[in-house]
Amino acid sequence: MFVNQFLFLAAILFCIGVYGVVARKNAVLVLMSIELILNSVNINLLTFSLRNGSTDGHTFALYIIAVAAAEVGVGLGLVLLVYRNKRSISVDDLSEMSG
Amino acid sequence: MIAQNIGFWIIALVMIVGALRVVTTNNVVHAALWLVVVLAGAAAQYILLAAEFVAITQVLVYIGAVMVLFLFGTMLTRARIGAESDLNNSYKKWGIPVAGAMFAAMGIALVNSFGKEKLPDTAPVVTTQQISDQIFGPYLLPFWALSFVLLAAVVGAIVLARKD
Amino acid sequence: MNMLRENNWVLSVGTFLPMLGVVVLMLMPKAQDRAIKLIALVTSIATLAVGVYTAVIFDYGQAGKMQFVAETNWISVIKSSYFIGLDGISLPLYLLSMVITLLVVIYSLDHVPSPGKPKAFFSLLLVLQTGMAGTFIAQDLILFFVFFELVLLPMFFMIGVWGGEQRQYASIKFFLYTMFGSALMLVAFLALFVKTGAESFSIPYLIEHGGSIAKNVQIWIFAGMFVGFAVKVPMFPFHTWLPDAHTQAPTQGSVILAAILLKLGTYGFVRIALPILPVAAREWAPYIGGLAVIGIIYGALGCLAQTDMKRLIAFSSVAHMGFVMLGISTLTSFGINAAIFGMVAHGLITGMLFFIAGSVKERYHTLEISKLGGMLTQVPRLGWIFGFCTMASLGLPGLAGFWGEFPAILSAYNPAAGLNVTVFRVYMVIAALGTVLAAGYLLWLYQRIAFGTPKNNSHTGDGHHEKLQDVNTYELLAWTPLLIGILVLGIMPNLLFSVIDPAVQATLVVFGG
Amino acid sequence: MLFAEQVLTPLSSGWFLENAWLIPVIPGIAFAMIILIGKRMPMKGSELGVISMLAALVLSVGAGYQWIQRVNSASEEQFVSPVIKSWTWWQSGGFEFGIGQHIDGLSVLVLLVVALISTLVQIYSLEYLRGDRRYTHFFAALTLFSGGMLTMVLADNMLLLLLGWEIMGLCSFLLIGHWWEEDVNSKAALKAFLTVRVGDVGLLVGIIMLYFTANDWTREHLGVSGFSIRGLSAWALSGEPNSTVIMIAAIALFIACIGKSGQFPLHTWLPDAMAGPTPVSSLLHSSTMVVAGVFLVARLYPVFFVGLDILGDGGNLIMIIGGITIVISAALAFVQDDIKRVLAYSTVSQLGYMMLGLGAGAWMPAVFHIFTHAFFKACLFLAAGSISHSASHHSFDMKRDMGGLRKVMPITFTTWIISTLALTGVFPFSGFFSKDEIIDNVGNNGYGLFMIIGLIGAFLTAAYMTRATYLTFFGAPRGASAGQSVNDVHDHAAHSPVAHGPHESGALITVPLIILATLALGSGFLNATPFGESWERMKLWVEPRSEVVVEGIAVASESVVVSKNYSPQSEEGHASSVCGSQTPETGVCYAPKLNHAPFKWPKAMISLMIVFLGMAISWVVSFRLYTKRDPKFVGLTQRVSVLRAGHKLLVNKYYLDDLYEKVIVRGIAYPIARTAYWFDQKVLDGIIHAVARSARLVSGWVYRNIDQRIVDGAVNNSASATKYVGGVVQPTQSGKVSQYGALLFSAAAVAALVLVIINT
Repeated sequence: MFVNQFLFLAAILFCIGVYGVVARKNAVLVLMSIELILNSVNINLLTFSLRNGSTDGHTFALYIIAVAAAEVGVGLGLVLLVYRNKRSISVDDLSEMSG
Repeated sequence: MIAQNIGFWIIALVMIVGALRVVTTNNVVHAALWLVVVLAGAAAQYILLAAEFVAITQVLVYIGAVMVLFLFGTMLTRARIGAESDLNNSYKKWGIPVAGAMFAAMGIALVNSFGKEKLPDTAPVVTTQQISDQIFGPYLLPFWALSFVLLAAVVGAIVLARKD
Repeated sequence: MNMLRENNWVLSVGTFLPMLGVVVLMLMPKAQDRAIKLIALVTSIATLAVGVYTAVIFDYGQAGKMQFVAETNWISVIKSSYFIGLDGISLPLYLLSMVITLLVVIYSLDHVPSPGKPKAFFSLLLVLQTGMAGTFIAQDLILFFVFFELVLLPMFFMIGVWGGEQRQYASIKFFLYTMFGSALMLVAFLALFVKTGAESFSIPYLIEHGGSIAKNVQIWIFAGMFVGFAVKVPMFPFHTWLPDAHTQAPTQGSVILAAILLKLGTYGFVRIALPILPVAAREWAPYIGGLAVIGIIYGALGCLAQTDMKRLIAFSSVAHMGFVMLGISTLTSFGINAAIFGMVAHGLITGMLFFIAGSVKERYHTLEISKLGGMLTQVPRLGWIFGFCTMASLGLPGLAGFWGEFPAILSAYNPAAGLNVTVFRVYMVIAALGTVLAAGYLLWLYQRIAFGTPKNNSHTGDGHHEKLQDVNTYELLAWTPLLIGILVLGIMPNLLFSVIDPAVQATLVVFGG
Repeated sequence: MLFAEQVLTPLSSGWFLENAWLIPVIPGIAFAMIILIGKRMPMKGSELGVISMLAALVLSVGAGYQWIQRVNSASEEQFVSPVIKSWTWWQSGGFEFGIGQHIDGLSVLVLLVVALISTLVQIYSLEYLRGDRRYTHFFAALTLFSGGMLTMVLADNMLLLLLGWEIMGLCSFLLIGHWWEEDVNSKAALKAFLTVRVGDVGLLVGIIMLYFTANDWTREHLGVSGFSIRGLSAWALSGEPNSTVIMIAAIALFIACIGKSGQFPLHTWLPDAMAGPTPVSSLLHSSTMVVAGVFLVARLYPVFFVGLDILGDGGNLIMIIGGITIVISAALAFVQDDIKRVLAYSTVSQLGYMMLGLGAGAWMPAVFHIFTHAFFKACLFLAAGSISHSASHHSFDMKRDMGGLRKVMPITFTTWIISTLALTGVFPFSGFFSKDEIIDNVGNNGYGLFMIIGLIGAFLTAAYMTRATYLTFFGAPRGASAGQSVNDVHDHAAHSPVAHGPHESGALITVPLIILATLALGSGFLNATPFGESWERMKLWVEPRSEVVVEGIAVASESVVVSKNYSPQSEEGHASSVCGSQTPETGVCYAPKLNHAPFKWPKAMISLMIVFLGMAISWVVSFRLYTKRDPKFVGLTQRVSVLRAGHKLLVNKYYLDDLYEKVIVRGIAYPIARTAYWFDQKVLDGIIHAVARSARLVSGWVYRNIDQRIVDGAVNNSASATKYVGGVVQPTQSGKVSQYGALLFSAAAVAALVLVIINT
């Protein structure tokens, strides 16, 4: 197996995730896209871990999973809060900042 | 090796299709389910990469916990269970060029850096013990930090979601 | 680099005298119109007097060397010093800046653009003068940069406050554009500083040690400087700020912009970029030359498409500065001589054209070419002066414009050793074609504006009842020196060449002769 | 001051030759004076112009006389060196540019012609333009115009020549557009200037190429720069130059001559230039401006000779262009109704003869044709002006406003006829001795085809001139000439106080006409080949006699001693093949060896027959067509399809004007220029705007999130400036996450690409 086949898979997932983040309106979908990105990172970490014969990648992959979980938790909490206040979870509506 | 390769390509194909559906489907619930497919595929890839423990964690945490969270989030925000028309925003036209540019950058870098380099054929499966030695050894500090992050997230999520 | 240190106070005095004027102006009450104008006039005359004195005591036998050198510590933390000097390249430009400022002040005595505020206007003019003169004498990169930037601010306000309808857009565009260039330039300067051992920012020192930098590093540093200077010149494709700035700026702003500010960029090339980074310059030269000839043709085409007189003149600057850059890109002393002559000539001629455009606007209340016509019957003197400048601008032999253009084309036939001869000969032919286009757009402009019968439009009344005033005294006072300069330099180009030449030769020593 | 004078011990010189540089200076000064004080002079500045021209004429005559003496003082076959003086004009970057005079037979010849005709034209203009609203300006421009030509004629180097050349261009712009209130006139002026300017690119390129390729050689051998005409001539014949380079340079220079001398395909400006006042047309078409191109070829003849392989097998560019020009412009003259346009096309055609002659190695006849043509063409134009001034109410339309004028204007008629006969080349009028000689020499040098073209040209010339003469002076008076009042839109000059009916012009007009007609009649005898060697004075005086000039040892010294028998020492052997009569073993050679056709009466008779035939046919046709209105002829061009097509082609001037104006000029001025401008505004500016917009977004974000939240508490009050910026960018600040995401990732992508590119 080539190193690159994994890395390219990760790259493709990453880019799809980027597309999702940019193009999606629904906050939940944006969060899902972010998950895609995080997963692609994990694939990279584990690939390099195998290539270099070390276990550091595994450790970090686990950390990332944990962080992702936390992020989803907080993110969805935010989404709920927004929904409660604005009756919408479209990120386009979240433009309080422009005057 | 060949079997593994075939496995990789099939799973990779499924993942890519799944990921594309996640970002293109018009139904939030479907998106979540497609995400499950991708995450499961990722777990399978981890196994191919000799990372059983991570794969299992992935299944447990992601497919178990995170997906449930997503589905709950979807329902609590009263998204319609079914197709919706305007899930995409006006920046959709930006998405493809940006993603394409990033892919180009990464692709060039990857080809230049790794070319035809191969992964070691026989790699010992990383045991859970090795991982725990790592976590509680050299990477203890990040682990603590992560613990605080999780704690903060829990507290934060509660605070945010509480009705008052 | 040899230096002469006698009389080294003159430069500082000449440069900072206008600042003194600014201080006095600041203390004046706003309402004292006449006093304010008087002070500005006196200050600029005094400045020019110092400048003339400088030119008189300048040792022409040693025009290749830095003279009146003064050096004291300034910001010792970063090893930057207050280090100034003047040689044959700087002298004409230094003087030109003073002359132009004085003439602009004279012109402004009668023509403070709306919304008035003469106090602020004249203060800015004088600040501008300090910045311009300082840039031409600075021998330390940081000092150069400070002066270079000092010019920017008054110009920004001049366009932004006294400009036309779209002045905000134009001024911000101008400001950001040049700031962007300067930022890269500053980075390049810092890189240069670090790469030569973080010893000094002085230009002579850097010329001595610049050659030791590795080639690829030189190329990157040069790139930074290139963008910084090219924006100022402006070279294609960094020129788009120019038409807007010119069109919107008040007449005085346009004149100074065309006559002096554009020269800061080309001067930077000659003074800093080429001698310090000779290897990189050689690598870059064909590209610079290419952009220069594109600029020549492109500027001319831009001119042909214009419907606004002032914008047309602005585009013609792009073409003319293309000739200047073509001369520089040959890296021969002849080419650079031509370039510097071209700078001065362009300063006089295009400055003059902008003055005329200002006066036309004042009389006809429009610069739309289609609405103008028959200038020669209504205001014959203005028309003939305009014709004279048109001829000078299109490079008629015997007038100053020719000696900037023709030698630049000539020099492209034989670029410096190591440059691709074929490429430059192609440039030469293209540039020569550019002269036809130049004749085309300028004469076409002239034909449409000056010839024919006056157009009856609402602004000029019926054309018969309202008598338009021909060139008045202030205009005549402000213009005559420029017109004489154009003629004299055209007939006796050696006046200028003999001063520049030794300095250029000295500058090009790094290229090995 | 570098002062290099060539003194040839046995050759005589004189004050007029040594100080010939004064000749162009005088009109220059006069120009400045007319501009400055002309309006306050009693005759509004015109006297200054006339006086300066008279002075130039006197000096030219003196120079001519002393030149003849100089030639006579030389022994047979001795090289008569030109009188050269030069001073440094400016130097820079190791280059030196001179200013100076170069007088030889050619210069003197053209000098005389220019000075004489300028003087006559100015005198003529005193009357013709009396009362014009820009009388002073007219004389200023006219004087400067002559000054430009004189500068060019006397120039010792290419740069000075260019100066004169361009001054002429400028003045032609001013003079053609003299009545610029009308759009047609100012457009014609613009067209003239631009067309010539297109050719000037060739001049620039040619000068530059010659300079760089010749400079080393000329410095080494002659101690002059590569701009020097003398140096370039010698260099071209030295066998040194690379044949490709000199060919390209010669072609480039010739393009300039095409533009200036109105050769095909850049001849279209010349007829339009008729928009100027008639004296201007006369001056422009006879001795200045258009002759400049021919002069340049004659002046730098060695360069063209070597570069274009003159006398080589087959034709060369100059001949071909000249030949084409002769025929096509002569054909165009048939469809013109405007008398001045007929003459204009005739000029183009005659210039074609000169070019043909030069191209075929007939240097002397071609130069002689410059001389004779100047007189009769100036005379014809002035006669046309006289008609319009006194008979036809400023109209030049032959069909509408002329006819039957031979009785009312006897002097004008006589001079016209003499000049016409000279132009058509009837023995013994001057044109015969020059034009016939050209045709003869062309044939003699082996270019049979071109000789036939020349004869066809002669036939056509005779025919169209007969037609014009018939329409103007014979038949019944029409229009204004018949005394009808015309709504005269062309009435620029105020009406002369004389009566309104057709009448003979005043003395100021007729005297120049008579002088010119006399010269048109007699000047041919100066080189009357039919009468034997002793009559060929021009050949003796003007043609560079021998070519062998060997350098003195002291090249660097100020005076270069030139002597015939000096022992040579260099080795440019194979230059001798083109060099003059005495084959030089070595040395410097200034002119190529040329043959002269022996004059034979039978040949001359043939061409005379052709001319008479042309006249006769044309006369009959004109009589039938215009007077009898013979139905066989009237409308013939409409009935026969071939003729119709030909007529249409001619009326539309071969569509060349359409090509230039509608296709090329419009193409550049409209679509291309617009596209360039569009590119500028949309693409380049678009990029800038996009950058600015994203920069504003980023700055807005920074402002909101960092500045406002973190820093603002402390510096709230000092932030008014920033607030302004914020205010400007506020509306574009969307606050949308997706947009920020897009920017973030695109920035990351760009950064990544940059890194990748740098590292590979």
